[in-house]
Parts: sequence; structure tokens; C-alpha cells
Amino acid sequence: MSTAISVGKPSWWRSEFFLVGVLLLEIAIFSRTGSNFATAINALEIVRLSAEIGLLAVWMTPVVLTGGIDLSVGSLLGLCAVCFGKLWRDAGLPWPVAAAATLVLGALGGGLNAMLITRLRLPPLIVTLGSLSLFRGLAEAITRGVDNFTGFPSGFLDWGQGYLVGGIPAQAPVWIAVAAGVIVLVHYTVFGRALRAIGHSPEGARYAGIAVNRCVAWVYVLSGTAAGLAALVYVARVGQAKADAGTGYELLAITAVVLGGTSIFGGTGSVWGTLLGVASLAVLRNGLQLSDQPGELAGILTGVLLLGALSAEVGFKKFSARRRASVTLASSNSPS
Amino acid sequence: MKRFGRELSVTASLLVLLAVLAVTAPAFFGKQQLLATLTAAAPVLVVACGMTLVILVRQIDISVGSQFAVCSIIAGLMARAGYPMVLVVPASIATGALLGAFNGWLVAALGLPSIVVTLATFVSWRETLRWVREGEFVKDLPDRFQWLGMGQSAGQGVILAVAALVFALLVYGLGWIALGRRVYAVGSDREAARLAGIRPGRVTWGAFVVLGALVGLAAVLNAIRFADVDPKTGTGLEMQVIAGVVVGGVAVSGGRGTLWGVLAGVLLLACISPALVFLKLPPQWEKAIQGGIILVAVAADRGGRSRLS
Amino acid sequence: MSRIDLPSEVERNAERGAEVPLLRLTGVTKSFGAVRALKGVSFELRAGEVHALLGENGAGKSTLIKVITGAHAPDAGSIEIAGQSVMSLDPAQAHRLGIACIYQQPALFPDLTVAENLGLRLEPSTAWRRIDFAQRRARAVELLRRVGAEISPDAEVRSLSMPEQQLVEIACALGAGARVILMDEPTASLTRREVERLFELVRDLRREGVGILYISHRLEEIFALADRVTVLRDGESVGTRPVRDARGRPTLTESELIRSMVGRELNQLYPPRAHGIGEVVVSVRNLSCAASGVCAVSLEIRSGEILGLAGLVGAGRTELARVLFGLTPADSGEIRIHGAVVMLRSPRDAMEQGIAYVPEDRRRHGVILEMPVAHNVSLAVLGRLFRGVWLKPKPEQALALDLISRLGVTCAGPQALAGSLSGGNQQKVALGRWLATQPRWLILDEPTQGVDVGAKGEIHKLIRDLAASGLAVLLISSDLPEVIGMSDRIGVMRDGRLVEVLPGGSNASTVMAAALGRSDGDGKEGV
Amino acid sequence: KPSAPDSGSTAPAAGSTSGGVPKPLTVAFLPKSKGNAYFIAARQGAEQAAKELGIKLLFDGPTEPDPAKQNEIVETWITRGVDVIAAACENREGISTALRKAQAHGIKVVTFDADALPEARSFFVNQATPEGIGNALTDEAARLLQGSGEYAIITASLTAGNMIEWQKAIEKRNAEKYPNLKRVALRPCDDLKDKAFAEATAILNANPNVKLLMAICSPAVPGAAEAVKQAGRVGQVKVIGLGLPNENKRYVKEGVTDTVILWRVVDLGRLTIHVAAALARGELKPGATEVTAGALGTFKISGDNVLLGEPFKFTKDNIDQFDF
Ligand SMILES: Nc1ncnc2c1ncn2[C@@H]1O[C@H](COP(=O)(O)OP(=O)(O)OP(=O)(O)O)[C@@H](O)[C@H]1O
Ligand SMILES: Nc1ncnc2c1ncn2[C@@H]1O[C@H](COP(=O)(O)OP(=O)(O)OP(=O)(O)O)[C@@H](O)[C@H]1O
Ligand SMILES: [Mg+2]
Ligand SMILES: [Mg+2]
Repeated sequence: MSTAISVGKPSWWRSEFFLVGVLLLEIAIFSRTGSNFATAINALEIVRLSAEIGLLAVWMTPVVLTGGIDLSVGSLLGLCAVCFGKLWRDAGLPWPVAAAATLVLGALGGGLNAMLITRLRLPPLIVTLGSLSLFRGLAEAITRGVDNFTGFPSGFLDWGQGYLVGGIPAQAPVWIAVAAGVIVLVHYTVFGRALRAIGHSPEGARYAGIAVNRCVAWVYVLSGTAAGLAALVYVARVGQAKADAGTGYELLAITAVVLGGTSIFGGTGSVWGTLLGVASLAVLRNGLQLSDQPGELAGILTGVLLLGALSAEVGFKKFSARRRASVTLASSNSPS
Repeated sequence: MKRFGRELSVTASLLVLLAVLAVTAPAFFGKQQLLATLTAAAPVLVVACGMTLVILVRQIDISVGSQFAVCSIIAGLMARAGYPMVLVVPASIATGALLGAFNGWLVAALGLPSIVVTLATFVSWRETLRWVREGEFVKDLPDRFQWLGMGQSAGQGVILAVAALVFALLVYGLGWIALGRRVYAVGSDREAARLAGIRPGRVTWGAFVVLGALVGLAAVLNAIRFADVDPKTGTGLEMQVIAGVVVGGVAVSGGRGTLWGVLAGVLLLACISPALVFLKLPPQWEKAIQGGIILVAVAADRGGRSRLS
Repeated sequence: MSRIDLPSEVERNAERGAEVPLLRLTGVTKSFGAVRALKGVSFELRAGEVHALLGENGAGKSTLIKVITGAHAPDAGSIEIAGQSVMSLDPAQAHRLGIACIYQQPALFPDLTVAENLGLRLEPSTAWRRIDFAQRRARAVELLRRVGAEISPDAEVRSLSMPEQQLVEIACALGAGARVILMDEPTASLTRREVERLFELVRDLRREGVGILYISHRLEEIFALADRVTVLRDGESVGTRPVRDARGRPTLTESELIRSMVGRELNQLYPPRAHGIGEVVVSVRNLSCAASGVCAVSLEIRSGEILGLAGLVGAGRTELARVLFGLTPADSGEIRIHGAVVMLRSPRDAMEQGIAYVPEDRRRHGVILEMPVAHNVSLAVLGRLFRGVWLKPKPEQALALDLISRLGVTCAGPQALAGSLSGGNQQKVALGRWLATQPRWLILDEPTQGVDVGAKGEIHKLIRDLAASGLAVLLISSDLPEVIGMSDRIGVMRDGRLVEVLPGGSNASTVMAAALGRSDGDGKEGV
Repeated sequence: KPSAPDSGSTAPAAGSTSGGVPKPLTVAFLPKSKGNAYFIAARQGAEQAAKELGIKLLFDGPTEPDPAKQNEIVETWITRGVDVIAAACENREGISTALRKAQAHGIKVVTFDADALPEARSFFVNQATPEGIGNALTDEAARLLQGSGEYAIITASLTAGNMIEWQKAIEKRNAEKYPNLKRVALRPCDDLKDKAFAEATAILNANPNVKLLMAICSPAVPGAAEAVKQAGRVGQVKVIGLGLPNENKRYVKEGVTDTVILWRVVDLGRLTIHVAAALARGELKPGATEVTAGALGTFKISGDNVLLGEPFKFTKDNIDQFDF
């Protein structure tokens, strides 16, 4: 595992260490300041509340690894949510069928991005900026803005609101399974290695016989599917589907990814880091709230955390390079 | 010609939209509406000019909306505190430049990726403002604030003139001044620029400072159109501006693009929303149409390259 | 390259040598992390001399040049320019002090036009100056004419080929009116005609009193051009010697030079040709591809055979290779491998047919600079090596270690980033990746470009061994002696067509005549 | 008659009482979004009431109206352990799940401003029903237009729950009572004043016959007024809307805006906290017909709706008396 993750990192330092530190610090502080923060129930609540963002962020990681970005996931979540509602209520499909169709829809949405990116060779930033508007707009158009789907059957709602044995939230298994799947995919498979190669140098990867377009297309399709899945989890948790679902989630997901140390230029990064990123953001939000602090502080501290994580990494690299250089210099000077 | 493919395709899209309007809703070209559309687009254009510099050097700034709000509020508060406008305007510009310099310092000196840096400052400034202002308008501004005390038509003239001046200066600067060409050089190949004796760090930092200053200016240009300042102003500005710039053909991979394309891109996006009102299209289609137009305009010229900057 | 300088010129140079040198380095040391690229190098460059810098790949030549241009700050040591000691040098200052450089990797702006590239590098550095486009363009035209490049000043550099970019670099150095010009393998991708042109330029510059530091792996160039030569080995200077004595007689032999570079005797001969040429592996009929200008190419390669491909720059050899590897699929024609018709629509298709392609541009296509050596060599065999979808670090490591020792790659280990290797070693890694696929047919595009003599010999032997083991090899090279020395048959391309196939060992003038499209075969290239 | 702080606190919510030492009652106050002047005004009232009653007030909400975030905040409050939650619901069904869960944890729930599903809360502090608001706005529009003419609506967003209800109420009243009144446009302004201005300008130019702009979210009222003013059509085009007096004083006094309709938001916040406290202390039980809110006076309860009173019309004559 360590060799797979440490790809391209020059030393033992990884942003994971910084994040573990941050997480421990958060826990230490909030245990003192927050009411009922350090309880098992709260820990499980954090898992529950971070499921949607977590799903999106975990799938955003391979996208960013290829040097791309997917700004459309939040909007696609909204579109999938209302389509699920529409299929279930207006088309009268049983909810498992509607759910399956929603996943397919998510994949199609991702497929649109994939097609524009790989066929027309447009930058992902621009394509997904456009589809960000497009998907949200379609969601609003389908519902004329006003439609609100509620009253889902309890069999479905249990996925988002129920608990399993021991107070484990019902969405936790899905969330953990997906996260584990992405970890395996990115870190332990040939596909994951190909993604890194593409992130570092798409041309180089093509010359190495990697089917660059196919890999990139898959990544966006999967990211779209993840948006579909997140939409289901969202609808099950909140109990309603409306066109504004998931507004701004793309930024939260990207924040978690880059906080987790994945390079926005592609090639390096890890899903573990993303999970830590999701966790430290979720704990921050939750802890501040349990400490009766204003919600704005969470936003400000998120920014500080992002800058801190990046500067720490850069600073450490510079420091270690300088130290190594001075060591070699000293050794080279001594004999002469 | 191939080099200016995007400029042409965007201009064509704009002309098609205008042609449709000319046929179906000639009222769109009434003096009042034209003035309103243009004065609303002017601050966006000013910010887009700055954003062009930043994207040309292969960076991006998504914090402009938040900077815009901070500058607007500072301008409003100073004006209410009784400072004359000749101080308020430079103060707003300086605030913007300062915020830009902070972003630029993190990017150029520490080498942090700009998209992440500005994501962080985007959230931080906006939340700080929310915390401090709690959504309260800056009200009871002195009469010399709105339209700079010159009255509506003169004020609108000033806004358009300033925006045109900024645009012209930057077109000239980017096209004919050595420094401007260096912006392209740095975005095209940073290492080659360094070897050619250009200091890429300084150019990058400078681009952020100029963007910040232009955001400060744009904030004033926008604020003086109204009698009070909404602290939520500038929400979503970053998307509007970035969309305008990239639709206008500036490559996110740096080094390519012209301000003329940006002008067309900004105008295209600025026309869509009022156009829907005139075309009597249901508002719920607005975002879908906007996204569709972005994708079509960009796809019409497939010259882009697929690497994210 | 047969011209010998007039003795009087050499004498003049000797006189000048007594003056203050243009450039003097003392005890320059430079480390990159744990790699010590330069260890106390001292050296001086006089006015009006061509000073050659030799050394194996990774000896530190490019690093030395970058120290002189201010691109790298040395860790220790001092630099004097025209007798003045300079403390901290940066590229802008070096430029002001009259130092110009042709880097190994063209340092150009791909999005800008040729004229703009020249302008940015040559015009005064005042930031607020208004640009005079007409003057800038006129100067570009003039400089391009002087280097003999048929390039429009309004062309975007992105659209230029590697050698064309190299010519723009040369024009830049020329236009700078520099007193010191540093050239890092300027001829690596030039054809003979362009090389000749460059040599004339260099001689002109020498006559004007310019000091030229010249790096090349082609020893014959050193003898044709240089006045003195300094050899670097493992970041240390082995010594400086004049190339000719006062009467213009060589004072050095090639093998002496090689010995001082590699520290041992080297056999300079090409490995013997094969005898056991087997059945036809590849046969191509009437292959055309409009997009890349390849036109009706037919060829045949047998197992154990090396087919060389010669041609002028832009003759379409690389384009043909790209078609054969499925990178730009063909429009018409037929490719058979072992008799079976195959469709090559993508590199994957080609790989499945046992085709391997080591591309020309190693930094962009050959290796992935940010990935470790181990990941680079396993990239093309991920599926096969790991049988399925799972990554297994152990076999990968073993593969990398095996290739590193087989090809003699100098690096810190399989985990070293490919980008930290010297050019020659990167080339070996690129080759290693494809050897790992155990191909039936190997296409090599400029496999020894920028590779030092030692490694070059190793690569040549390797290619021959591979062929002997039954591979069919297509060897594209602009190094004429190499093509002639290595190939069993020599194909010559011109304008996207395979115009002639000559037997191995044909003489150089016959090959050049075919490449130039002249039937008289007088061997004198150049316009 | 104020009761001892601990006597009524039968709520089993964790952390409210420990070891006999009475802890102040904790009331969590959830707006639809923070940083919205409307809810800031409501918070003013809530804080006033908290001081009067000696209770601890928590104020938190999403930065932008978002049912999922509201949900999340309620869930965290359940974990934290509060005594009462007073929520303004961005979306009826969306939040009800979480509120029901809170009730299951022994937390009392009241809603204000916008209601949840009835079984998810004990009382709704009703400032005005959607019908009340819709009727008031439509009637006012009809009065100003003398029963016939074209008008346009500017709303916050197409998806905001209460906006949708008001639109429906307006439509219904319009169809029932004013056949000659015609709505020709409906545009969202994303809760931004600048955008409201741009939309209003476009509406005026695209529909020269529009005689009245009805802005049903607070930033849109000054935005629309400014648009009318800049179009130079003050007097020809009327402006009415739902908004805060402070933001509109200038335009009302200048005669650009005719009427701003709203309840006394500060009192709404204040009353909500009183109801919440009374509920937690057991003074207010289902079926009650009245509730006393300290110095504010006594309010009627109809069913489970505590009625604040009729919407208030702020006009040139009275707007100076209010500061929120
Ligand atoms: N930027 C760098 N970072 C780390 N190591 C470097 C860097 N540049 C050069 N090196 C290392 O320094 C040593 C000298 O490299 P240099 O490029 O000077 O060799 P060279 O003599 O020019 O070789 P070649 O003939 O292949 O061009 C090599 O071991 C190389 O790996
Ligand atoms: N990216 C490109 N865009 C446009 N034209 C190109 C491009 N690459 C090559 N060409 C043109 O295609 C023709 C064949 O070039 P190619 O690189 O195949 O030649 P070559 O014989 O391999 O030369 P070299 O010695 O550079 O390897 C030339 O005219 C060249 O200018
Ligand atoms: Mg070198
Ligand atoms: Mg070639």
C-alpha cells in the first residue's frame, strides 16, 4: 500500500500527516468546547452527514488525478434527484427501478462531459462549467422550479434516515463500500496507474499505449454515476427532491480533494487523503456547531486550512531540499 | 484565421442572438435597455479584462466575486463616513489590489496552485463579510455616491467611458507594450520566460494585483449605479467572468487569447438573461440555455487543448 | 565538415588567449538534492575560440551551461565575466552581460510567433517600451535568413518541428550579438545541410571574436570545429586541451578523447551485421495517410533484420512511424504482420500485434518525467505484467531492476523520477519500456539522439542483439553514419514517400543523393 | 406569572439539567438563511426575548437557503442537546424528517415564518398565511391599478418553497377577484439586489404596458424601485413588495415604492422565543387558545397556529416609525 500511495512524493512527508494532525487537533479542541462532541453517536452522525459530499469527493479524486476537474457534480446531483422523483411519482416506477434509472442518468450526464472532453478535446474546466449551468437548468426546467417530490416510500427513506445495529447509519455501508472501491481502483489497479500517467502527461501516456480517451471518458462517466448515487442518498436523507439539491457541492468536494493533497495539476494524490480531507472538513463544521460558534467561522477556517495544508507541504519540501543540499555541500567542502 | 477561430465563433454566436432579438423583440435595442445592458456589463468587462491577464499567465482567480463584495462594502462604508469620492474610489481600488496581491503572493512566491489559493480566499472573504455585515445593506449613502453625484445619464456615461478606457488600455498594453507580450510569454512557457530574462513570478504577481485593482474599480463602477450597497453583491461574478473569458477564447492553459474575444464573450453572456425576458421564454430555462450557449460557443471551435492549467 | 581553419586564424586566437578570458569559472559546484552534478569545475573561455565541452550523459554539461546563464545558482564557486567577478547571476543579467545560449531543450514560447519569440529574447528589457512590429519582423526575417531557415516569421512556434525550433534558437543567439554563445547539442536534431550552415555561422562568429562553448556528442564535429576541448566526467573536469597544434595538426585522437570521457577504451565500431535473417515479419503495401502526408509506402522487414530509414528533416519518417504505430491511422493500404492483415487504429492495436515504438521526442512522449523509472518501464506492460487488473509492486520492481542493469541506466534506483535522469539515461528508460513488451517489431525513432558515445555504443549493440534474437527493427535516424553502420538495408524517404531502398553499407553520398532527390549521387549536399 | 426556571423543564433532553443545578433553557433558532436582513431582524426580537426570559439562544443557519443544510444543523442540535428548536423552514418536507427526529429525542419544536409538516412541530408562529400575504399583495396591486392592467413579479428563486406558495396564492386571488389584472412576467433574482434591478429593467423595457412591479423577496423591492426610478417612470409604474422598512424607506419617501407589506419581523422573532420557552416549560399545551408573550401582550392561537396578526402595510405615512 505504501509504495502505491507514495508515488512521486520525494520523502516521507505527505499531506496525510498534516491532515491527521489537523484532525487530532480538531478533536482535542472540540472535545473540550463542544457539547456531546466526543460521543460515538456524534461520530456516526458525522459519517452520516458527510456521505453525499464524501461520495462526490471520493469520485472527484480520480478526475483530478487525470489532470481534469468536474464542476458539474453538484448540478448533476440536482438533476438526478428531480429525475428520480419524476420517475417514481409521475412515471409510477417502483423506487428500486427509478433508482437504477437515476444511476444510468448520472452516467449519461458524465458521459456528456466525457464526450465533449475527449471528442472535442475541450478543457474539462470549461466543459464542466458549461454543464454546471446546463444540468441545473434542466433540473429547473423539468420541475419548472416549483415541483417538489416528497412522500417517498419508507423502504427507500430508510436508506438515508434509518439506522442499522449499533446506531450505524444506513448509508454508512454504501458510503464505505464506494470509498473502499475507489481506493482499490485508484491505488491497486492498472487503471489507477494509467490515470496517474495521464495526469502527468496525456501525450506520454498515449505513446505508451494507454487508451487515454477511454480512461478519461470512464472517469467522467463514473463521476457522473457517483453524482447519481449521491442524489439517491441525498433524497433518502432529506426526504425530498427539488431542483436546487446539491447547490455548491462541487466546491465542497473539490476542497476536500485538494485538502487531501491531490495535485490539482494531476498525477499525484490519494483517495486516503481525500477521505481525511472530507473528515477534517466535516468534523470542523460539526465541532464548531456543537461549540455554538457561528457557521461563518467554518467557512473561514476551511480557507485557512486549505492554505495551511498547501503552504505546509511546499514549506516542508523547500526545507528538506535545503537541508539535503547543505548536507552535501558540507561533505563536499570537508575534504578540500 | 485559424488562430482567431474562437473570437469569430463567439462573435458569430453573439450576432445570431442579436439577430434573433432584432426580429422577434426589436425593443431590446431601445436606448434604455441597451444602456442598461451595457452599464450592467461594464463592471463585468472590467473584471474580465483583469481575469484575462491572470488566465493568460496560466493561473485562475475564483475569488473575484468575494473581492468585489469586499471592495463594494468598503467603498460604501467610506462614502457613508463622509469621505469624498476622490478618496473612496482609490481606496476601493487599493483594497482590491491588496487582496489581489495576497493571492498573487501565495501563488507567485510560495508556488501554490492558484485555483486552490483563490478557492480558499473566495470562501474566506465571503464568510468574513457575512459575519461582519450580517447581510445588512450599506444605506443612507450621501447623494454624491450614486452616479458620483452627476446624475443618471452622466453617471452611465462615466461608467461606460471608464470601462472602455480600461479595455482600450489593456488591449494596447497587451498588444503593443513589451510588458504585455511578456504576459503571453510567461503563460506560454514559464521556464522559457525565465531563461529569456523575464521574471515569471513578478509577472504572475502583477497580473493578480492588476486583476485585484480592476475588481476594486469595477466594484465602484457597479456600486455607483445604486443608492445603497448589498453585501451579497458579486455573488456568482467569478463564474460569469471566467465563463466570459474562456468562451471568448482565452485558453485556460495560458498564453493564448485576445481581449477582443473576451469582449464578445462577456457581451454574449450579458445579453442572454435580458434576452430571455424579451423573448418571453420561461425563466426556468435560463440556466440550461446559458450552459448550452457556453458549450456550443466553445465547441464551435475545437481548438482548445485538454489540459487544465 | 572537411574544412580546416587557416593557421593564421589559430595564431590570432593564441594571441588573444593571453588576454583576459571572456569567461572564467572557478570551483563551481552544484547539487540537485542528493545528485552532485558539478563538483568544483574550473574552466575558461577565450575570445574567438570554439571551446568544446565533452562528457557522457549526465556528466554535468547542461548543468554547467545553466550555471553560466544564471538559470541555476551554483552552490559554491565563482564566475568571472570579462575579468569582472559576478556574484549572483540571473538570466536577465547574463543576457545583459552578453551571454546567449542555445539550450538542449528549445526554450521558446509555443503560443507566440517566431518573430515574437525573437523579439522577446532580443529586444531591450524595458518593460514599458512600445513594440515596433515592423522592425521586429524585419529583424526576424534577417536572422532567419542568416541561419538559413525557411520559416515564416509569423508562424507559431507550436507548429514548428523540433529542428525548426532549434534553428529559431540559433537565430536568437545570433541576434543577441553576444560575446559568449553557449550551444548545448545544437546539432542533435539537424540534418547535415543545416549542420554545415551552422558551422559556417560558428566560424563567422569566431572570426568576430565571439567565444563559443560547444557541446556535442558527435566527435567528428569537435574535430571539425573546436579549438580546445574540456572533458567532464561525473561532474569533474578531466582537463582542457587544444584540438590542434599551431600548425593545424590534430593533437588528439578520437579514442584518446573517448578514453578521457568514459575512463576506459571503447570499441567505436558498429556491431557486425546479422547473418541469420529469417522470414518476413512485417510487410506494408501502399500505405497512405493524407493527414500526415505519408504516401504509398511499401516495405518489408524480416525477422533479425534492421531496416534503416534515412531522409532529410521533414521527410516524413516520424510520420510514417506514427502511422505504423496506430497514432495516426492510415487511410489506405495494407499492413501484414506474419502474413496476417492487421488494422492499426490505435497504439493499443499496434501493441497487440507486437509492435513497439520508441518515439523521437523523449521528454514529451518517450518517458513520463514525473513518474519513477519503475513506473515508466512498466507502463506499456501493465496489463500483461500484472495479469488482470491488480497492481503488484514486486514484479514491477523486479522488471525495473532487470532493465536498469541490462541497459546500464545510471540512476538512484527504480524509484528515481525519470525527470531527474540525464537525457541519455531517459532514452534508455524509454527503450526499456518497450523491450519489456517483448515486441516482434521494434520501431526506433532517433534512438541515440543526444546520447553519449559510450551509451551510443551500448544502444547499438543492444539493437543488434535484439535483432539477432529475431526481432524486426525499423531504425529511423538522422545520424547518417549510424543508419549506414547499423542497417541491413537502408530505406530513404522524401516528401512522405519511400523513394529508394539501398543495401546496407551503401556509401553516404548515395544515401544523401537519394534523400535529396538527385540521381547523380555526387554527395555534396546543401543548396 | 413567570414560573421558576426549572419547574417546567421536564424535557428529557440531554444536558438541560444536571445535578439539580438549573441550567438555563437552550433555544435554538434556525433561520432559512443567515445574513438575510429579514432574519437578522427576527433575531433581534429573539435576542430581546431571550434576555427577558433569561434563556440561552443559539442562532445558526445555512449561508444560502438550503434544505439539506438546515437538516444538517438540526441534526447537530439533536446531538448537542438543546431544549427547543424554533425553525423557519426553507422546505416543508425537507426539514420535517429532522424535526420529527428531534421530537423523538425529547426536543420541543416550534416553527415560525414558514411551517413544517404539522406532526413535526407543536406550534407554528404564523405571521401570516400564504393566502394572507397573497391576498394583501394582490389587493394592494389591484387597488393601485384600479382593478386592471399588467404587472410583473420578481421572486427570489424559482425553487424557494414559500415564494412558490405566495405565487400560487397571488395567482388564485388574481383569478378569483381581478379578471382584468394580468401577470405578464415572473423573474427570479437569486436574492440579489443588483440582479433584481437588472431583471426589473428588462421587464419594463420588454413590457411597456407593465404598470406595477411586485417584488416578493426583500432585496428585490429596492432593486425594482431603483429600476423604475432609473427608467424615469416613477408614478407610471408602481412598486409594491414584501420587504423590510429600513431598506425601502428611501424609495417609499421618494414616492417610487408605494407600499411595502410585511409584519413586524422583530415581534415575530420575539413571539417565537416566548412560545418556545412557554412550550418547554410546560406552560403552553396543545389545545391552548392564547399565549402571553411578556410585554408583547397576548396572542390568539387558532388550532396550533399562534397568530401574530395581520400583515402590516408600510407606507409613506408610517414607515419612519420602524427601525428594522
Ligand atoms: N533539475 C534537476 N534536478 C535533479 N537532477 C538534475 C537536474 N538537472 C540535472 N540533474 C542531474 O545532474 C546530472 C548532470 O546532468 P546534465 O543535464 O548536466 O548532464 P549532461 O552532461 O548535459 O547530459 P546529456 O549529455 O545527457 O545532456 C545528472 O545526473 C542529472 O540527472
Ligand atoms: N505537428 C505537426 N504539425 C504540422 N506539420 C507537421 C507536424 N509534425 C510534422 N509535420 C510535418 O510533417 C512532415 C513530416 O515530418 P516528420 O517529423 O515525419 O519528418 P521526419 O523525417 O521524421 O523528420 P525528423 O528528422 O524531424 O524526424 C514535415 O513536413 C513536417 O513539417
Ligand atoms: Mg545535456
Ligand atoms: Mg523524425
